[in-house]
Amino acid sequence: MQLPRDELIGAYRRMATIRAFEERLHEEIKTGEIVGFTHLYCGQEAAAVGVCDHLTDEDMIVSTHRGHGHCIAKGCDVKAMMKEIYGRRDGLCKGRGGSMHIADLSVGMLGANGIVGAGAPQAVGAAIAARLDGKGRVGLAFSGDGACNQGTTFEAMNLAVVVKAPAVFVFENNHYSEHTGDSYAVGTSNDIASRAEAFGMRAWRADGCDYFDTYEAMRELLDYVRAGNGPAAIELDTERFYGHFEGDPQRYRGPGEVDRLRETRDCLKAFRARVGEAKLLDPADLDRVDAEVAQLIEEAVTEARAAPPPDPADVAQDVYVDY
Amino acid sequence: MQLPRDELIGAYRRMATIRAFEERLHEEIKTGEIVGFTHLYCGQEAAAVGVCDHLTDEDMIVSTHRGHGHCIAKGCDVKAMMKEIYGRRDGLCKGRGGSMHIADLSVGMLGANGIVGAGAPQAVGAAIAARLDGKGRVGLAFSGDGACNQGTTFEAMNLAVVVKAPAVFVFENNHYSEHTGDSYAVGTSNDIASRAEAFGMRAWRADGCDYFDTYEAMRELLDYVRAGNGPAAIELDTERFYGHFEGDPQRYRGPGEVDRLRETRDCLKAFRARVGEAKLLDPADLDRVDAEVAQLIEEAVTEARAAPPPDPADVAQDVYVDY
Amino acid sequence: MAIMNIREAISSTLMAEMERDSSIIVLGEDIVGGAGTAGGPEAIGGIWGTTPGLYAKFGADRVIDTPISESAIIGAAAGAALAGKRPVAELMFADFVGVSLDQLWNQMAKFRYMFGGKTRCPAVVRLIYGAGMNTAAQHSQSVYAMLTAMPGLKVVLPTTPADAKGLLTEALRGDDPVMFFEHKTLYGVKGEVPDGEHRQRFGEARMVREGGDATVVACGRMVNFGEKAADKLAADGIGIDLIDLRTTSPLDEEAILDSVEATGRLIVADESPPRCSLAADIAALVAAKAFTSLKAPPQMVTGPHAPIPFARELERAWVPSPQKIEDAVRRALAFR
Amino acid sequence: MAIMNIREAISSTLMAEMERDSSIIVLGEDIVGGAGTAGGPEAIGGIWGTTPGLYAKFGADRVIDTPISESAIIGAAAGAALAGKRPVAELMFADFVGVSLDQLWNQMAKFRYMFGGKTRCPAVVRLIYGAGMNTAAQHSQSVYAMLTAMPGLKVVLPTTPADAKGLLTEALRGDDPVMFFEHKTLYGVKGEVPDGEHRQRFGEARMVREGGDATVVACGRMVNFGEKAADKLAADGIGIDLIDLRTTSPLDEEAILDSVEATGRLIVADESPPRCSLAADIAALVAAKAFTSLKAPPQMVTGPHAPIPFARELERAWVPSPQKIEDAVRRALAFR
Ligand SMILES: Cc1ncc(C[n+]2csc(CCOP(=O)(O)OP(=O)(O)O)c2C)c(N)n1
Ligand SMILES: Cc1ncc(C[n+]2csc(CCOP(=O)(O)OP(=O)(O)O)c2C)c(N)n1
Ligand SMILES: [Mg+2]
Ligand SMILES: [Mg+2]
Repeated sequence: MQLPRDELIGAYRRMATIRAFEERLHEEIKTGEIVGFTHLYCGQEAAAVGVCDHLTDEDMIVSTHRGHGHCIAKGCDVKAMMKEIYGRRDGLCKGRGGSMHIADLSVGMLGANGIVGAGAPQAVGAAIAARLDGKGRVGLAFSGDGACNQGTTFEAMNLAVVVKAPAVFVFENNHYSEHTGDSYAVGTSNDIASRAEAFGMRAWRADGCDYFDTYEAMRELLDYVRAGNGPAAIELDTERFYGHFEGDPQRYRGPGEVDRLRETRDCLKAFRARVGEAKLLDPADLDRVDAEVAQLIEEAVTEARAAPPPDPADVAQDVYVDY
Repeated sequence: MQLPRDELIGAYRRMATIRAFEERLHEEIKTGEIVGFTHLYCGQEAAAVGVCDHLTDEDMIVSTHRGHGHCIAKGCDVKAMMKEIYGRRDGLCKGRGGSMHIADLSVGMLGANGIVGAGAPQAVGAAIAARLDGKGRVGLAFSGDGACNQGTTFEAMNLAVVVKAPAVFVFENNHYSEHTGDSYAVGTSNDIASRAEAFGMRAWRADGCDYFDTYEAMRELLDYVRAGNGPAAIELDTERFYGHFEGDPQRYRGPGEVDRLRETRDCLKAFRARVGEAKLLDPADLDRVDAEVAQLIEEAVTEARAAPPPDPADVAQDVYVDY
Repeated sequence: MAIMNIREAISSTLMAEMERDSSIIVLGEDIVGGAGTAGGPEAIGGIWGTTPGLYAKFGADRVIDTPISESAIIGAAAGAALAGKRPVAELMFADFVGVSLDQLWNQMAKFRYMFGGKTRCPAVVRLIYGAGMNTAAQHSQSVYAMLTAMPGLKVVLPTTPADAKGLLTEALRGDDPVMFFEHKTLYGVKGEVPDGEHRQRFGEARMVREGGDATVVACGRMVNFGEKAADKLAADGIGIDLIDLRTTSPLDEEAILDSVEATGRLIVADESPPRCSLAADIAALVAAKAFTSLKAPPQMVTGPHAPIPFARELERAWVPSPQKIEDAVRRALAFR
Repeated sequence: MAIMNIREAISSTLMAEMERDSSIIVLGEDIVGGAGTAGGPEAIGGIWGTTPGLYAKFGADRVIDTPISESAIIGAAAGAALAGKRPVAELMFADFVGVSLDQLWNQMAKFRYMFGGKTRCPAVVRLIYGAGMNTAAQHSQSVYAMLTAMPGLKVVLPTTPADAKGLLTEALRGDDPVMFFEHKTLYGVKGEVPDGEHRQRFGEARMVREGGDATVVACGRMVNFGEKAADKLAADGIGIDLIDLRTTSPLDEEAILDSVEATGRLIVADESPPRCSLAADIAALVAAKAFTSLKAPPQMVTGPHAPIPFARELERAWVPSPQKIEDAVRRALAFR
């Protein structure tokens, strides 16, 4: 925990922003104004932020259907994201993508993805590209415990090892793929890291509900990868506080499960406790951040609501650069 | 090596048949009479036979582009196979499939396959089907060291573990996928069995150029799988004596590599030596088998050559059972 | 006759057929739901609610929840079918043919032919498809044209509860691989469903309306949109023949050609981009085989050559609407 | 002007473009060949001989031999393209789109649109395709119709060495994903190739013959078969317009429609099964947009609705032949 004060506040701000963004979406979706599938990232904030806090805009990530947290952690504009989710003309992707397809290449965010497992090979490609420029950049894929059963993910790991690409595989094990538990669907009794090892790469394990644990493991991992040792993987033990998508009745959860998780596995609470005990930050500092974040999200929603819809006449624009 | 005399002779006969079939094809292909891609199995005979000698017609295998050996080991009619490879009307598949697509469901041979990696999930399906009947049958997939990098193969292994299917994954590591070495393309420094283990199944390793070693390992493995313990894998270290396909100039081989392999890794020689030392069979017994096999292959070629071609008018027959 | 919706028609048919035929198994992601969770199996059924109760009734050997591995799911279905069973595999979204195409196209579809007519592969693949729920570019596609193009597959698209039952039963009694398309916006469509055994033959289109002025050929949701267009046109005294293809492979060429021979005008409504589409397929068929009957250029009502967008306004602009079908009919009739 | 064959035109263009533009990388199975063997890298080039010398010149960071993992190959190309490079990925057989379709269709093709026009994905995928070598059902297919149907992809099919150079150069200079089809029987076709920079715009068909009696539209190997048919017909005084599409997406509609407006007769030759095919696409286009010019039903010359068989006699029966094209022209002309 040798992080300077500024960085600590920044980390907290990013996590709190994700939390507030998602909690608010959860409410707004009930109004019916937001259409399509929305998968909330609440509960996993420390994972996205603990990983991305080591990355620059030059490093490239690929994300999943549950991508809001990765986007915010990587630096996407929060208001433009909100507009995108509302399907607005000046949304980050002009309302064409929506929640599942947010991207911003200018900050190295290569895209959320509606196809489970599709991102991993793309991260390897980004890593191959990054290596060519010789600046120690990486290509990084976020994948879930469900995605880790998709053939593309396996192929990507093997390919990365074979070509020694500076690729990073971050497995966020939130213990569910939709309504199925990892103890069922991941053959290796929910040990994902060991699979990565079996493909011939080093793997780390960390608590994805603990910013500091994730951050420290990622520091080591990225030092290793940036030094040219080839790919690496990390399995983050984490939790999702909402359903698979908004609307999920979650009958597969145990009684009181979510309450217990919110009680014991909340990364924001843990962060507060940790920086408090170590007297690194004042609770008031964090309260201030919370207030600023609340303000930002409020504005984002207000602006998104008021923003103009896309022009139906543009439906076939931007299919090609030139055709 | 508690095998009765008859079974020993049978095993030798099957291996010798594959060898003679393939050596003869190698010659016949030069005449230009046989078209398309032909991938010869020479050198790997002990693998196919050591595996299939434990299987009944009720057990089901799926094979690869290099499927002749698996077909013969599983009991496909050799003459009908030859006709198929010659593209004849009464070939095993009416000349529609050719070398890469030989199947005979009546002996549990679910098909050679031109798509690398496609067979593994099918074997899991066959295993799921077999389990329903409760007779201890298995579904078994042959895959190469190249195929073990295909996503379908990984998915199949995980699926088999998850559903505890009586599926068997036989990896024949002949150290090449086309012109690329396993030390390059298999990320785990050419250890395929350990990958299978990482998916949560037991894996065996055996010398695929040694009938007895393969046979014994498979006995254990099949006892385990038939007992309802779920899937298992085996990696067989083996060799291919010819090119990837007929026509391959094999410039990737080391000087004298094939000669050395034929000298030191010939499963037929090893078999002869072993049964000779142990005084289980007389060389004359085996010579007699060789002669019979030579006769069979000679007839197979003669008949295939003389057989009538398919009727072009049938080109669109048998697409559906009913349409 | 019971009244039920398409979702119920499908789930009750699955239930009845599985009872009748012990070789039927179903597999897919979350079709049981809850495996490996505190809630346990069937805590939640599949996200489409088409498979409830199957697990409780038929158990884990016949009702199989799978990991997210579509190639393995379809491949396992292919293998189980070769091995003599009748698997019903679910692709939660038809768009996932992208990650499983080989097993559909190069495996299932070709086994029988490649193996000289000696095998059967009676696998049914259920594909949930279509736009209308703002699920964007990767969860809204109608891939029936791609699969219709593939020899060896049959392609089925029910639009009524009765047909859902009849066509699914037929699929489960037949011996060929069947791609069974379920439009995600049609699950709630209600109608009468014959009691007891009900089979609907493939390749037999349904004449939804008989009007005689123009022929509108459609499938899936476009049939419903065609009905809306028909109502509007009827108000102006224009009567259309509205043909619900029911199956695009086999195709009921006769129904189409007979109608066009009488009307001389063809409109095809197809929820798909335009190129190499079913719309083009039908238009070309008619141009080739009813050339002399055609009194106007065939009208193809499709989406644009663009992926399917997310935002309400954009998705609505993308999908062929009742209005666009109506306009096309009027264009065809106005042609001299 | 140098004389070379299509294989040489492709490999020399790759070489020249990689020299010019350091962002171009190539990847695929055995495109180097010999990795991890005693012979070492480049012991053997790709099985098609289109990538020799690249590894020696540009090294392992730009010329990447991959495991047998087509989804990862295409996915890596997609990612590298998003990341600013220009990957050229090889699918050793076009049939392997079955195991990589998602990355082509739901990823590469859709990025730009889904992301609001803010990204570019300049990936080139080389697909070796076509029948004629008795490689049977899983190694002989022409999948261009499937990919032509997909918004976001461009589809290119050179039939001459000059076009191979011109179209490949254009693909590598453009900013969209391009599916570059190489017919396995055409690699040896020789012809003149312009020296120096040579770009051939997409969407600009090539008028191979100008005859005026009927319009034959073709691509790939069917162009060569069309030439043979043209020669036979010419002997009887029949002159055809033979159009080589060069690219099926974008499509040069104008060239087709202009010709049909003059000839009134359309024949499309398409090495593919008939349903939802390019043949249907072109026939429908013409029926819709040149309706009044058409004097005879459009003739679609395709393979049957069947997989491609192995045996010589059967494959020959499957593939549209010069004779069948000739017959179709005569049928169109005989129509009254
Ligand atoms: C190829 C594919 N298969 C299935 C789905 C449907 N689906 C969306 S998310 C999901 C579960 C993903 O689980 P996991 O990878 O653990 O991510 P999480 O939802 O937990 O973030 C599934 C099955 C999909 N979108 N893509
Ligand atoms: C999906 C797919 N990719 C590539 C190929 C081309 N190919 C045919 S065999 C082969 C090598 C297979 O290697 P391996 O699995 O080790 O089997 P072996 O040839 O050694 O028997 C390749 C790349 C193919 N047929 N299918
Ligand atoms: Mg998860
Ligand atoms: Mg091998």
